[in-house]
Amino acid sequence: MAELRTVPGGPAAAPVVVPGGDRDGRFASRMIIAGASILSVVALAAVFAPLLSQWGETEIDAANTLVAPGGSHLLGTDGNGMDIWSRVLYAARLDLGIALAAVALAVVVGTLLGLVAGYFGGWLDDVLMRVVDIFQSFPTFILALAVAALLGNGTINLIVTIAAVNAPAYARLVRAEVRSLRELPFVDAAITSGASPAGVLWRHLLPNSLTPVRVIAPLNCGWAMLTLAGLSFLGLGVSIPEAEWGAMISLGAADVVGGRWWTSVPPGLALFVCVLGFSLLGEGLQDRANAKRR
Amino acid sequence: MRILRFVVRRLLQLVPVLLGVVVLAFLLVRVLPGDPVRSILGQNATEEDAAAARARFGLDQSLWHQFLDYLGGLLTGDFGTSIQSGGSVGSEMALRVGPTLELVVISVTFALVVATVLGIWSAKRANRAGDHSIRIFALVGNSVPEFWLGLVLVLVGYSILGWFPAPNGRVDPDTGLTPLTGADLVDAVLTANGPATASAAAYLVLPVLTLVVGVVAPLLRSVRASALEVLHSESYAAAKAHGLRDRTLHHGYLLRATLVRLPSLAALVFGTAIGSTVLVEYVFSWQGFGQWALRGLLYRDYPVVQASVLVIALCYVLVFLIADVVHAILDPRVRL
Amino acid sequence: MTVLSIENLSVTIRRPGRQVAALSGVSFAVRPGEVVGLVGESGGGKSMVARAVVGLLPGGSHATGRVRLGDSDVLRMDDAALAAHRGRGVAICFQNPRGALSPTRTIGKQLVDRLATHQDMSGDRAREAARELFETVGIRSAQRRLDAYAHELSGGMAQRVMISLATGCAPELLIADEPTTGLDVTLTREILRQFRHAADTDGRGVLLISHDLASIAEVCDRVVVLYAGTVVESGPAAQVLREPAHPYTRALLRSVPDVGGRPVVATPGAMPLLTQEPDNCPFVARCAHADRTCSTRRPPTAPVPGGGEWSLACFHPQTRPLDAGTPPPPAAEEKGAETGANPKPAVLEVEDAHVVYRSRFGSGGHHALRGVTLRLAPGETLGVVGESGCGKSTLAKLVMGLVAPTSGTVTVAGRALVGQPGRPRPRGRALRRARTRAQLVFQDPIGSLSPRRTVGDSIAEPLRAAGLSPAQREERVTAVLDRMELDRSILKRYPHELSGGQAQRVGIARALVGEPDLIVFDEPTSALDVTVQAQILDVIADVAADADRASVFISHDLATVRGFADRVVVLYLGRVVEEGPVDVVFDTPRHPYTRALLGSAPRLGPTTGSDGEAVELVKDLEEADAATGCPLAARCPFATGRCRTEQQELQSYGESRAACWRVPELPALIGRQAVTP
Amino acid sequence: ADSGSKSTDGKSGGASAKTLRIAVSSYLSSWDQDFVGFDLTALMLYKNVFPYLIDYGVTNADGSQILDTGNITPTFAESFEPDAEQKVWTLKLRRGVKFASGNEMKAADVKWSKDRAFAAQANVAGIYRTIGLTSADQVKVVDDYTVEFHQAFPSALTRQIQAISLYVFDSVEAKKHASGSDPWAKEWFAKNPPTGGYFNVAKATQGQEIELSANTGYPGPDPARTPTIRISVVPAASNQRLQLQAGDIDIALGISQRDIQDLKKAPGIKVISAASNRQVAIQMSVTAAPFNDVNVRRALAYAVPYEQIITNVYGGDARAAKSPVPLDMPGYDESGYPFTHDLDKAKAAMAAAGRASLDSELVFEADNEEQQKIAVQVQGEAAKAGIRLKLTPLDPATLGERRTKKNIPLQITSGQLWVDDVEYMLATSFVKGANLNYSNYSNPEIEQIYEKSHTTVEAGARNALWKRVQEILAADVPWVVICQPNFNLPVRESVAGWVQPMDGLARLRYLSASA
Ligand SMILES: Nc1ncnc2c1ncn2[C@@H]1O[C@H](COP(=O)(O)OP(=O)(O)OP(=O)(O)O)[C@@H](O)[C@H]1O
Ligand SMILES: Nc1ncnc2c1ncn2[C@@H]1O[C@H](COP(=O)(O)OP(=O)(O)OP(=O)(O)O)[C@@H](O)[C@H]1O
Ligand SMILES: [Mg+2]
Ligand SMILES: [Mg+2]
Ligand code: NI
Repeated sequence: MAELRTVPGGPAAAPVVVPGGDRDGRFASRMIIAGASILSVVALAAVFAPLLSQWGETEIDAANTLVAPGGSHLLGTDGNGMDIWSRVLYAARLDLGIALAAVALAVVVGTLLGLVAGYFGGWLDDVLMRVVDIFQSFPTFILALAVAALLGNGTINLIVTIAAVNAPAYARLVRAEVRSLRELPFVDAAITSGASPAGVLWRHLLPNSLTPVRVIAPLNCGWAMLTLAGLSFLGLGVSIPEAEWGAMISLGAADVVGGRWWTSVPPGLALFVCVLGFSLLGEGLQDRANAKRR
Repeated sequence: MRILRFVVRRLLQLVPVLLGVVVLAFLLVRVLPGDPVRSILGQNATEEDAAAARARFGLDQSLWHQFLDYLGGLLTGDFGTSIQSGGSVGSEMALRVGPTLELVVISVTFALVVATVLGIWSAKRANRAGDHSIRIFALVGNSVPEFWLGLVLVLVGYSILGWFPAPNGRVDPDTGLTPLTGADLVDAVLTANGPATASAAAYLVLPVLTLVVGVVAPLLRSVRASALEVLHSESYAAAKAHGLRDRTLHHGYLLRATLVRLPSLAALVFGTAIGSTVLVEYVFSWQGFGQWALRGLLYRDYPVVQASVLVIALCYVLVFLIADVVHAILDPRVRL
Repeated sequence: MTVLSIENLSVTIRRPGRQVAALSGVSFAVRPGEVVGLVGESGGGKSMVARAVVGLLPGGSHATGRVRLGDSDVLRMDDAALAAHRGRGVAICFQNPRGALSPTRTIGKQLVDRLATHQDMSGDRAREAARELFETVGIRSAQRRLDAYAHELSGGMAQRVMISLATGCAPELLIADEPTTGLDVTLTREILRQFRHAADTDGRGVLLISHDLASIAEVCDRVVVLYAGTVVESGPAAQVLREPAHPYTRALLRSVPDVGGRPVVATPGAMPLLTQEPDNCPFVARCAHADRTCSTRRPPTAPVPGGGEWSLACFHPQTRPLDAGTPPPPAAEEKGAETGANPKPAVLEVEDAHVVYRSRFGSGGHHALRGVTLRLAPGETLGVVGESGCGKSTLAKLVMGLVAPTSGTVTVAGRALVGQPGRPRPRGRALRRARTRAQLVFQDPIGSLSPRRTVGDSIAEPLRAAGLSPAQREERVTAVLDRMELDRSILKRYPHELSGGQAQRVGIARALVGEPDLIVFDEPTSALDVTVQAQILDVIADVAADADRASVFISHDLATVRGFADRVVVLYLGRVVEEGPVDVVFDTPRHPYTRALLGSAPRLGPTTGSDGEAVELVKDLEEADAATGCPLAARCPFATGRCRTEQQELQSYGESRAACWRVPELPALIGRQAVTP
Repeated sequence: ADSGSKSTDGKSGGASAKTLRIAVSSYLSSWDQDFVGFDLTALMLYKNVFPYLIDYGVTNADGSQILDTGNITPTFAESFEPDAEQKVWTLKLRRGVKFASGNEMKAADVKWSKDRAFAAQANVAGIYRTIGLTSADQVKVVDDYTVEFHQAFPSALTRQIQAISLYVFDSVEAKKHASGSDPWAKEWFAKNPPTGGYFNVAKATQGQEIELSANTGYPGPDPARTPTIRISVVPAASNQRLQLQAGDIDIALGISQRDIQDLKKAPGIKVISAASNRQVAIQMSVTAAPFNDVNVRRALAYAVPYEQIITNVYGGDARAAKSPVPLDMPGYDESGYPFTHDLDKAKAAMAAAGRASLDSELVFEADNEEQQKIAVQVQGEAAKAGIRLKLTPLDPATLGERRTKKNIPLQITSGQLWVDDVEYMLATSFVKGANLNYSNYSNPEIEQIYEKSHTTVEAGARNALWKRVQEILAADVPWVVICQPNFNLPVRESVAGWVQPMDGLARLRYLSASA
């Protein structure tokens, strides 16, 4: 439907112009562009970290611990004498990597579950969805702690944990999508064309049910990063002393009180900017999807 | 009553879920490495001492036996005995659930109100400066780690400005609050304790703010999108084209239709908020449920972990149930 | 005196990267107590006119000209004036009534809102007035309905509510934007009468928008024909419809099938999407009479000599009556004789099939088909007609094996496509092969194509199941594309990039590519635009004529079936109420329901298809429930106690069979009904 | 300067002489000292709310008051003396000691408390084994105010052991809450301390705050100086710091090392410093590869950056340690201790072990910032010597389990011996099967010396033994001793009377605050 606009007055001969319309989606595009550029910058920083900093990720400058920004340490050093700037750069690798991998894993697992449950329905659906319920109602941090305690701290486990927390949402999303798609004629068309159930699932339902997933996933990446930071804050993050923003923030957070802002503000900003990038991207995509639905 | 039937049916559906949670939690804590009794025995304990302690907590029994005992206890409302404190888990938990629920409920409610007001405001001004800034603000808030925000709020609100009480608890002990539910503000109001009410409210401000900032963005986004959809819907256009007054339009045609989709998201947000209070509790010395559960897990206090998982799961599923009911009430199209 | 007078209205919508000239110099007027029809193809700008009148032009619109309502120009009103003008001055009934009603507010409250705003009523008085208004538009048990929500209403009911909302504003001008799309014939007539009523009794001006000239012809005083945002012809309804002067109006009329058996003549091409006001005749590309002038100059609007208000924008006005010169359809006997002489093994056999949709929770369910028996030989085309919800799609699904019969059997080319009571369940590759023997063409052409697969993929789907190699597939696909007159480049496109007509051609191509024994068309044209509909009907007629293939053609519209079906069955609430050779059924309908359907079918000009007077059904479909006995009993004006208790079986009456024991008495009964309504 | 003390609580602000506010990091796990509860907050509170019959005296060292572990004096007891054979110890109770309930402390309370400890088979029961007390029958009531402890063998450590174990519960009160299924009233103890120490628990809000009030029923020396002490739980160290700076608390027990350095300069705050006997070390498993090779152990001992750790982790506030025997302990001898930070020697030792590099994990306590930083520093330097370490923080339960299984190759330990004696050190840390012997270390000669030390009482002779012990340990290197961090406690300037606890458990009775 139309935008509800009243038509402004004016001389009879001149055309009457209804404002708006031209801005539709421009903000969404801007958000998408802004988000994507932020993320590309972060990704570039991650890739070229060694070129952008003279210190290594865990290199200790023992003579200079907790020095303020400036001098040979662009953003100062932390309590271990490690260079903040280079750690902030290197951390992008882990943070981006874990967030993306975790969300990817969650998407894959959740989508598969959702597809199967939504398509076959019946008892299989009931059972799968109850399992999803169980996982979803299981508290995040306890799940994370359990995985960490079970498998030890490590990148893979963090990915598994964060994926486990997120997968149920995708399963629900995809299931709901599949259930509504299943009622659409194109599925009947595929069946009457002799497609096998697997074929229907794989070639017809899967590609179409991914639309909402595509929109949610970026938002979810941002959220995954925050979860990762939270886990680090609880000491369940990446293995020490690998650089990870959340871990750096949680180590340095208490320093702010003492005026040593540089140990936690730079990683905090990096995390913030990166999450914001994902959020902008996700929100932009969602806007666009909503606009399309309208 | 159809609603009642629906609720009963949903409650029945919860049984397998909760049972699953119980089983999963039970197994999970037991496969975790770590010995629950070692930490209560001291350094000089021998293997026999440890065995005796295990026997005290029934940990020497077969897994089945332990599980059936535990299940039997649950059915009679007995959550077992904490290994760390030796006290009843049920009563300890009762002390801890109130404060956390109070925090989360107030935060989510507040976030919902803010999201609704701002979301609709924003949608009505879609693609104008005000709309853009609100959305960006929400996104920014959403992108800050909660514990970090909490620390900064403490630094600013307490240390620098001195507007808020020290982050050392939930209510000033000098106000002599009599605990009833554990939720201090509620207790203070119930016991008509003026100073305690003021104090509890003051203590709530910063943690609530922290949580609200963390959760408001998705709610706002959803309200705004729904409101936009309604504003662009044929039905709204029809009402507008029939020349209805703005007030009528707002209350009769926009508000309810906009809020229809909010409950399930609110439930989801509630769930994540419960999950993330553990951090906020730490920062604000809130001593709620999250910290208790975390400690239980760190020390492998099996009954505590099991109970906390179960209670969180219960909250979660109940909130979802409530959300569904609210949705059904808001949306006449929902078939129960 | 006019209520509405539009003068030289042009609207251009400018968006970044695209521009649409939605209206170009439109002028016409509506007088009080007059019903003006605004007709034309989709995208012609009909709704845009309506929006301009209520001041709801889309963002980015640039409008020139005037839209006068009384003394003031809607385009130049300020907010306050607009607010006063909307509702009281003009009220719109929207195209999709169920969507235009707020889903979360009871319809009673919605009406009361209008009454409160425009007629200063409140409280009980408003509710009382609301109830009365509901009754005037023909809503039964209005008191109860006040508390209903939009989703609880059927399409017809929703449209009535919409009309009551619009009239509740007490407007001077009532606009109805395609008020009857999606309704079946009996309802359409009923709804359109409401507008005539509003004009006649309340003296409102009524602007009735429709893509379907035929259906509104009856109620309009005058019609305005829009094409590509321009008024090509306007004038008194009777004149314009009987002897349309503009080639486009003629094309439009000839695209509409007629129960009388007048053939559909398709006009090739599609309406152009203008980016700016045209400087030639917009119809030039599709016009058989076009010459150089037409493509260089825009024809001015001029009165037709001696036509009174009749005016026209064409350099080559046509004067002959519409039907002259079009040859009668090829004799249907030829086909019938063929099937009669040569009894081949049946392609489709449906034996006493029942379908019950179980409700998800609890017992009970919806009995969608009750004891349907069909038999179809190769080369035969069966038409299936019936109103919305009677089970036509269910029958299609049943034939295709998409739903399993609750009892009874269905076989296609001797094989079962789905588990059936008392038979082994077919499985695996064999089942998939068997499925490709029967193909379905869907009502929603775009929705039946997988949105994220290319057209080429979709068409080749049945071939994939048959296990053909990619090369073979490609060969077959190109062959079928040629037959559908589709360009090769379409193979790489995605469904949303197709027009409705193209998509339906693709759908038919997919059905054809595996060379099935049976093709079922489930309302293949009802979602399409009028002229496109005619083109697709052409294609289908061609496909249905294939000698070694059987077809089932499902439609709610009797007229479309008549063109190429050999036999026709009439469904009512899941039962076959009448069956027989198409011409026999249409010319001498037996069952009261068939008579009612034929009676309410819109008709152009003087041609009357069937004998005698029509039957008027007494209630809306949703209020009729099929208990025991004749399903029509609740709506049939001739129902007796026996009808209500006794199950009706098909009996032969001449060449056709009908399930009504009163068939012999009917002509007499109808005569009486006509005298005492 | 003291601008922060406006604060919300007018009452405590005004009467700050009466009330002292202390912040701790966690709430105690339980009030039941026998059956459960083994965290530091709990132990500290026990020391103050339960009557310990004998305790350390106070002495002055380098200008600060410290607990004198060499001088154990009766407090709630009149006397605690052995017989000639040093096997039977007679405890005479002080008369007129009142529990919180008003009941007087009697011999029956002592008996019941010890019976309970033996029944629990936990903390105290374990410790008593070292002095030959293994069953409840060995504790005999003589009269209402006299109890005898009959040890299986004489021990030089009896006083030391009893100083940490001889606490008494209000048995009259406790028995009211006992039942057939719960004869020791465990359920009740968990929440309700039957106190009678220097302080009673006035109010305890689970998880949040504990209010202690001075026990007026204590007639002995050194009664509590502050009538009310409030202990509030503030988990975040930075919050403790902010509250201390704002004057909302007087003492912060859970503040991080870095904040302490800052607070030294903060107005209104003083940092009480004292040398401590807390020792930080890395224990290496001598029975599992790769640290079963003494050369590898040496390599690590040379690779650890001692000074760097002292500067970076402790801000210079630690003493370098040159022997596994803690500094200040009688018998300490650093002559002949070879290990300093020397990467060349480390590499040489690696070469001697025939390895260019190796991988191992370094375990430390999760959530322990100090250990984590040490681990990082060690990791950095060890890598230069070819020892690649994976840092593994473990939660308490996992750490406890792995320690009992003795399968940790390298772990950071830190702690202080409750008894300031090398014999006790050997008993707990270096003899086969000792509880703190996470290295799994055993050396026949050390075992011999340990046996011999039971009967060697003369100080010179003992010191000779200890010198030999230190030589052997320097050769075997089961531990890398890192340093002995000083004790630091930031308090408001108004706080006085802090006595540095050598066992790490604050004695609150000495504290006072001027208004
Ligand atoms: N909001 C809009 N933005 C841009 N173009 C529009 C908008 N609404 C309509 N148009 C364009 O204006 C032209 C006229 O559209 P309009 O809706 O008036 O057609 P219509 O005759 O009502 O068709 P239909 O039968 O499909 O309702 C079309 O070409 C359409 O694409
Ligand atoms: N999956 C289903 N579950 C339950 N009821 C159904 C289902 N599909 C159709 N029905 C009901 O069965 C009846 C017949 O439906 P069907 O779709 O066959 O009607 P139709 O004649 O094709 O109508 P239309 O002209 O609207 O397409 C309707 O009342 C419909 O509500
Ligand atoms: Mg339209
Ligand atoms: Mg249908
Ligand atoms: Ni729109």
